[in-house]
Amino acid sequence: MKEAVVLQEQYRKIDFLKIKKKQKRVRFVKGMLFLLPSMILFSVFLFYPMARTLYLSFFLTDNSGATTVFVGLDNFKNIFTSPIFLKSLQSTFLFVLYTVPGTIVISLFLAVIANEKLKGIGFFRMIFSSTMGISVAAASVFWMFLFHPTMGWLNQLLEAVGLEGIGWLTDPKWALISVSISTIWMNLGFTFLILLGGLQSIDSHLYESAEIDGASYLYKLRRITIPMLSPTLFFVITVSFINAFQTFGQIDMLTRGGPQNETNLLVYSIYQEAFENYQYGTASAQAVVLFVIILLMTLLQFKLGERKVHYQ
Amino acid sequence: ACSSVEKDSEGTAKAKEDGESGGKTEVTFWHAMGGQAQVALDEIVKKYNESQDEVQVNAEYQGTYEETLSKYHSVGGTDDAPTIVQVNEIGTMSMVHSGNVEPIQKFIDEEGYDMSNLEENITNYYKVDGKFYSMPFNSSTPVMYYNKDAFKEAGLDPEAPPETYEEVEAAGKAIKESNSDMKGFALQAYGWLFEELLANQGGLLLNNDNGRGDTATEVAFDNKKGKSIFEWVKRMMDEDTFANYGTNSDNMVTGFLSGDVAMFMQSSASARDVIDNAPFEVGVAFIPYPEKEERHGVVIGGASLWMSKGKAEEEQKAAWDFLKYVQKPEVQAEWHVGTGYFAINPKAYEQQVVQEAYQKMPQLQVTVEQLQATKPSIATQGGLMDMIPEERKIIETALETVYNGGDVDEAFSTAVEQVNAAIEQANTARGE
Amino acid sequence: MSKVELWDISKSYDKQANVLNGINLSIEAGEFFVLVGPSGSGKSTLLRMIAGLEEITGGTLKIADRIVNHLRPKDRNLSMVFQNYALYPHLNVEQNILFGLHAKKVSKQEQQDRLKKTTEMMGLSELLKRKPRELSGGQRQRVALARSVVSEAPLCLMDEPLSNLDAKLRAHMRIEVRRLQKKLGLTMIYVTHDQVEAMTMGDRIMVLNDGEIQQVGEPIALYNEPANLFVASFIGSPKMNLGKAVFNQQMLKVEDFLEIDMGSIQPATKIVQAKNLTIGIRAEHILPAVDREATHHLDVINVEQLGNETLATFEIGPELWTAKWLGQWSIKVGEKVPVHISRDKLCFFDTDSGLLLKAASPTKEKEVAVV
Amino acid sequence: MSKVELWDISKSYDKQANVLNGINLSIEAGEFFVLVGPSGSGKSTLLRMIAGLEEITGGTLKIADRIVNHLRPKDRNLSMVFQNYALYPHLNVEQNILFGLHAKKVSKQEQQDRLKKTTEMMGLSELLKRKPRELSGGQRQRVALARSVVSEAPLCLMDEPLSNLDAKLRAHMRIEVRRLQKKLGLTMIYVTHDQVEAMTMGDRIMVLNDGEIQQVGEPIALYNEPANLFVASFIGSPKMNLGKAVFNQQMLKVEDFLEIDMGSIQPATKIVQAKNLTIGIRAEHILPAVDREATHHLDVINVEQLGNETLATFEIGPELWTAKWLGQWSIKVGEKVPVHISRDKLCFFDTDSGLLLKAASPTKEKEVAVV
Amino acid sequence: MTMSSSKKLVFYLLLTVSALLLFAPAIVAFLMSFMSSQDILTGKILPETWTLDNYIKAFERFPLFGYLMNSFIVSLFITLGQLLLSSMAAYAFVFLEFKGRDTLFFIFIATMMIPFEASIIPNFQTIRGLDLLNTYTGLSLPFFAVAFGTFLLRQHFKQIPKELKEASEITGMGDVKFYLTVVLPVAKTSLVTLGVYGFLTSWNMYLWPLLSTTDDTVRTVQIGLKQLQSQEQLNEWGVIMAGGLIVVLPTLILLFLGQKKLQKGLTEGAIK
Ligand SMILES: Nc1ncnc2c1ncn2[C@@H]1O[C@H](COP(=O)(O)OP(=O)(O)OP(=O)(O)O)[C@@H](O)[C@H]1O
Ligand SMILES: Nc1ncnc2c1ncn2[C@@H]1O[C@H](COP(=O)(O)OP(=O)(O)OP(=O)(O)O)[C@@H](O)[C@H]1O
Ligand SMILES: [Mg+2]
Ligand SMILES: [Mg+2]
Repeated sequence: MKEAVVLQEQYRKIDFLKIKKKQKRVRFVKGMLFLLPSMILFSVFLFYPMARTLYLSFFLTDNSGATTVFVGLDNFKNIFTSPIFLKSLQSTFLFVLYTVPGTIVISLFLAVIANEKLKGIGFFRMIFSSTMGISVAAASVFWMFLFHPTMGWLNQLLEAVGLEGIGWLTDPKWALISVSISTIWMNLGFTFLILLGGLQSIDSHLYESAEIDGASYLYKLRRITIPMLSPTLFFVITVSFINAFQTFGQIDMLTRGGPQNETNLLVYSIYQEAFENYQYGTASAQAVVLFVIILLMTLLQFKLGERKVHYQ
Repeated sequence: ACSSVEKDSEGTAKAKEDGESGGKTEVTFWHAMGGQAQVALDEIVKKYNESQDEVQVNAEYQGTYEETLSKYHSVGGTDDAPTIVQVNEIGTMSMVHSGNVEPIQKFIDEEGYDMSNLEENITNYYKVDGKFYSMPFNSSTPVMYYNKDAFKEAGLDPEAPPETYEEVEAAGKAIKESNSDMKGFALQAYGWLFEELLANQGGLLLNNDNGRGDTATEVAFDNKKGKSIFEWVKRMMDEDTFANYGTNSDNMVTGFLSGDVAMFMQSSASARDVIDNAPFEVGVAFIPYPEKEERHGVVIGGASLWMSKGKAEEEQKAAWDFLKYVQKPEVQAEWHVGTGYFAINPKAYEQQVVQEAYQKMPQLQVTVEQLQATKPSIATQGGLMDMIPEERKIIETALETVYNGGDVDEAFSTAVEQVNAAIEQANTARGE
Repeated sequence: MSKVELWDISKSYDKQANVLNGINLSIEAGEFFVLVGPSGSGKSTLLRMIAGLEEITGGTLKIADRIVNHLRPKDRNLSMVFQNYALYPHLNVEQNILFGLHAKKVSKQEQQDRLKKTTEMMGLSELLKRKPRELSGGQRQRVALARSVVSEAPLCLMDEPLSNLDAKLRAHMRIEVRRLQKKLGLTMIYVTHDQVEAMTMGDRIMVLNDGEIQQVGEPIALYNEPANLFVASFIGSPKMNLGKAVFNQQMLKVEDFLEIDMGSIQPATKIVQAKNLTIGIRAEHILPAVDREATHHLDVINVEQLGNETLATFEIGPELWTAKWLGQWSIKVGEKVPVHISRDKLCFFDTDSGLLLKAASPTKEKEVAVV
Repeated sequence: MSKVELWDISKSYDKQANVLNGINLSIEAGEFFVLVGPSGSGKSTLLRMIAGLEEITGGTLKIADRIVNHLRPKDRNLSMVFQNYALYPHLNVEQNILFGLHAKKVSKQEQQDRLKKTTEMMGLSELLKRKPRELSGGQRQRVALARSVVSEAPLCLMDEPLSNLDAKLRAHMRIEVRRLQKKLGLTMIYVTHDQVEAMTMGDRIMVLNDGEIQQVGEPIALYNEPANLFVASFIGSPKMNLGKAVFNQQMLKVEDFLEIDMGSIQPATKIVQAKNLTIGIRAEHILPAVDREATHHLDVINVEQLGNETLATFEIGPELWTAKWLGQWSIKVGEKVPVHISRDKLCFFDTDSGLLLKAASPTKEKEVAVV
Repeated sequence: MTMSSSKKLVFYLLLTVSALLLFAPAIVAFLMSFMSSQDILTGKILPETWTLDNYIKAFERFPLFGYLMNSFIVSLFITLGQLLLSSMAAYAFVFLEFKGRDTLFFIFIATMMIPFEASIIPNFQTIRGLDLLNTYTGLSLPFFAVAFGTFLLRQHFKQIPKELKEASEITGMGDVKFYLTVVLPVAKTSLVTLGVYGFLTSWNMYLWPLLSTTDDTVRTVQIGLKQLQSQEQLNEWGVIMAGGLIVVLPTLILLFLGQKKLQKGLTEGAIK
């Protein structure tokens, strides 16, 4: 009894709330210290430009990007009534729809077959990841030749089997698909490498156990590999999404937005608006819209996705 | 850890100092010439630097025309701006409006320099409100290339290339008949080519005298002249004699060289390469016009050299000296032969090197002839406006629509509407 | 029901030192075979090789009369409990247990039946929806065990499946596992550190040390006639008391300290001939001299009360000997205690080779009068 | 040397059900305190709360007279052995062991000394350069133990640190850990499932069940006077034999099967008053009727030979009772065996509350004549 | 684990076919780099005559070695900067608990959504304002902080068993020490992945190096590549391809080495 009283006194003396607060503060400061370098650079090189972009989106500008006329939301009104911008939105979504699943599925396949312990597997892994080492500009050139309407390998192949050649980059029905194919190819290397890394860090005991249970290859893939890979997959999907929304280089090289604006993806449109047409105002408005779209998609992804992800 | 190379700021400082102490004045020259043109350009600069000991020109590559111009706009008016910058023809108004340039008219006036020894058709373009802002430099126009061997095979006269749209169509049909794998004609979806075809009929691109009298407020081609080009293409499409390479000129040239198409339009600057690389005989011809109209000629394309405002007088003088050097006949002759761009100074064509080259490739001469046959007029002076890049993009989309079976009237009227809207927007942005 | 045969099996991880060496062994179909040995002796390795999870460096492995060296684990038709559980972290308990059955396409109904039976037996019914990371150590181990049991494969490998359970649960599981094995006629290879498990569950025990077989036999045989010093000291808890001994006529002098009268002994026996002799006596054979005459009086240096039994430790020269007496004895450290050591209960080993020379006399087993 | 006090400590993982409930406990400085309890009873949770790895949901925790609820683990000055080892996969054994010392800036020389001492004691000297992945289960556990031991923190928490070791090594480690704890005067909180460890190592034992303290006390007290049915059946192996009983005058009828003559018993005692009675008797108190008179004759339904002892199982109505006899007895399943059950050895519990009514008579402890 | 030879065969088949398909475009480039421009422009698949002219020309066109060196230095800077900053940030997001952590993380992620093209002009002006044009610092600084890297490492750090952190908390190890001695080595593979990625993307950067430099002293190799292309004239594809291959070669070598390292790291630091 007496002890209890003493204890209570002691307990009272320690102001837990205060200590907790202090600890929270210490933890916060520590967290901030770890984040500080990144935060500073982000502020300078990302947030400031972003703020500037937002600011510019309410103005018209002269050729050097200086603001001239305040137009309020007119820039937004304009782009949303512009069929070109709407088309570009649509193309962007389609492009994302083609490339993200395409890239993920193919590179997952590659990662899975390259994850086996076989002789010379290192060579294959290098090949599979090699597209990562090829710059977008170089890769676009490769593909430009493959897509050539008459001499490209693709059409020659089609003609060899008796089919008619396709206007890969000139036919509005095909252009976006063609660009998507080349984009998938360009992204494969990177996605492959990340997924392979994810695969290899799965505890081998799990496979041993499943192997003993007599699980088939596909069953293991479905029940162990994919769920255990989910953090990596989540990462790859999120990043692919964002990257797909921001595709630029290959458009510039392969189609320049054509034919008929079919491949006029948002970032390309922004780039043209800003660097060729010197309409920084509308370009900024488009950039803001793009930002909001990606933000929403990513938020959605985090909300839905991160819950399904299994961390060990 | 970064061993920074502070050359630029130091360089400027040094240039000033040197200017006073009488040493070499440094001139920074930003250009957008890649590939072989860069080789030729570097050669010119090198020779210039060796030719005297007052001025040192540093030529620095800055990417494409667009990249160079964007970058110039972002450093315009600061110490980082170069003394001289190369800007393509459609950037002209953008440069004029930027307020960061020193019109070279100032030096022409001071010195009483005679610009009339330059090719008139070229100077016409770069004269804005009767004033020279920049020094023309690399210029080109489109020409029509054709496959003489294919012409022969189709029973056409390889020495009498088609001149009008209708003749082109007919030739195309003949070629198609003789060789089903070969199309007749290809027109890259490229706004510049549209503008040229328009000018060749004497059509104006923009109102207010092609934007040269006053700022343009809308397009001037909403009539049959503009549309005739679309219709022409459409007719060839219907006859399946038209090859569609979209916006990609490389594909088009490869198609031509490998015998997929018999005629195409492209910059005269490519002439040498096309002739060199073709496994057959290449003909070069004037660009076509509709039968009903008469030929007016072409508008000059390419780029000119601009001088920055706010540089030390010494430096500007030095730059001016270089600009004058660049248009000397000998220099231009080398340039013409080395790259395929025109010589802005007609005297260059009399130079030995040029004559020799013409002997080897008489076709090259056609490009010059076309330019010289051009009737100076507002139409062939070319449109002037800072939203031309946007206009081109819109036209390209319209052309592609037609290439892919779209309706001519609709494509055309949409394009006109869009260009007009763009003009309005650009004018508002400038506060006009 | 699979017979397992090992022919000259060896294993090396680094191509240099062998972890296992010339293992020859035949495990009968339906046998409960227990593997014991010190930590790091290669038990898990052996199990993993049988399962097909480790490459076999040398020798031949036969399961159910087929050579399986080259077969993949899933073709060997067995189940296994891993020492570190190897639960799927992303699946809940139920999914973990049913994982293999799904894979084998067992019908839903059958799956649920087996699941119910097994989880009830293991006391996991309440935890079916939990993820492994929300389980305690013992619960995880039970899930691992359940996963193996539920598969009903004819050959079952278990690597210390009960080590994290409490005594009560362990006793229960011991009986259940054994019952199940009998009922389904499984062949079981079972690694354990627990003496009770080894003695009570196994049809036969194999003692492994440093990758070599020390002895294979029935539990009681190993206990009574350990083939060598290693087995003698390894089997039984507390371990057998050992001491170097020399004959001095009829008297056996242990560690220069304890004298034991051997009575008449044939000088011809190999015991006498052996140059270096080590004797051993089990803790329960050092009796308290209550009803019996005291043969020795020994100094107590430690006493441990286990509740149901008392362990007294004596100093015999440099060695510590332990006596184990049932019940609770009030002995104080420092006391001199009279004990009875019967010469019949001595085991004799050759110190140099470690081999058994003579086991404790085939003691007339104690009997209670049968009514 | 840290005293540890828990005041009304409780813990819940999901804010609903409590895993631990109103734990009040005081562990003396320098005490060896053993925590036992069935799997999932909250032992690890309690340890982790003391270590500061889990948030304390309610109550106050004091270490060395300081309230530490709010302190971070590193400010509590303790060491811990994790149930699943928690070795650093990228460090070799030596680096793993020295990891904490590095952090504490212990001098190089001192580090090496402690390392040498500890690894020798644990038998790890040969493995210093191996990565955890290349170790057997027991070896990993020893590394985890070494890591904690080497830190010499005044408070030491161990979660089943010996569960993967074989009996011999375990006996050795048991002594070493205990010796070290004594020598350094550490306060030790030790979770184990092993009866022998619990009985021999602990100064006191606490029995936990379902997050509630069942009993705290000296090992032998817990054994002899289990506070309730749970402790009775949990402590001791084999577990205490239990059966429902009713008085029929002087005769006690157990499970409607066994009759025990209770002699003269005061009708006033609470034993007789209790409505529902459960009696318990330890396995070693069901004696073979060899020298003694047989009180009962029981059917043997199972016999287990452990070598040093024999376990016989009898059917008592619905219950199974086990007798434990030292040595090897030749009993056959199905025989009727005469046994002696002394009424003094019975424990009485109230079936409803489970509480102990009367412990087995404070048996005169057996003594060997002291010379 | 053993694998039957028929299964092996299937895998090799799959691997080979995939590799061929994947590598075809690169093979095209390889072949083209040995063709005369006539061969290329007339659409040959195999060179009629193999020529090294393209390579010679590519080497003559720009100061290749200087450019390569610059690229190397800049990429190295960026890689190291990214590794440091990302791992620190990821550490905070996984192992430290503080208020607003998730919000902050999302803000980090949000930065990935800002299109580079939209921020390049303000960034150029910032760098110019700091007087860092034409310096390695200016070339690399804006890329030190990347949400991408933080995100990647966070995903991996999250897989590190929490007992490791707990064990070191008990031994009294501070966060910095734990970060340095446990997290970084254990997460070596993902660091290598990020490093390789960071290096390659920096290596392939074009627009920024072009913008933030005005003369050739610190320019990178991608600008050199671009210089091989011309405007309004026909491109010499052979030379461009040759240049492209020369530039790709170091990155491929890096990939190969990284792959090896990755492999080794994986077996050494396996969590279990
Ligand atoms: N992957 C490996 N690489 C190298 N050596 C290893 C590897 N795995 C195990 N070893 C070594 O092989 C020996 C046998 O290991 P094994 O795991 O079979 O022992 P065990 O008998 O199961 O021991 P425990 O009872 O402690 O689990 C040990 O000395 C161990 O250190
Ligand atoms: N993270 C968690 N989330 C939810 N429940 C948990 C979590 N960790 C443990 N539990 C539950 O809390 C209870 C106590 O767990 P604890 O690990 O303390 O048991 P234990 O006494 O150590 O058991 P064992 O002897 O099996 O290790 C168990 O029922 C367990 O399922
Ligand atoms: Mg093992
Ligand atoms: Mg536990």
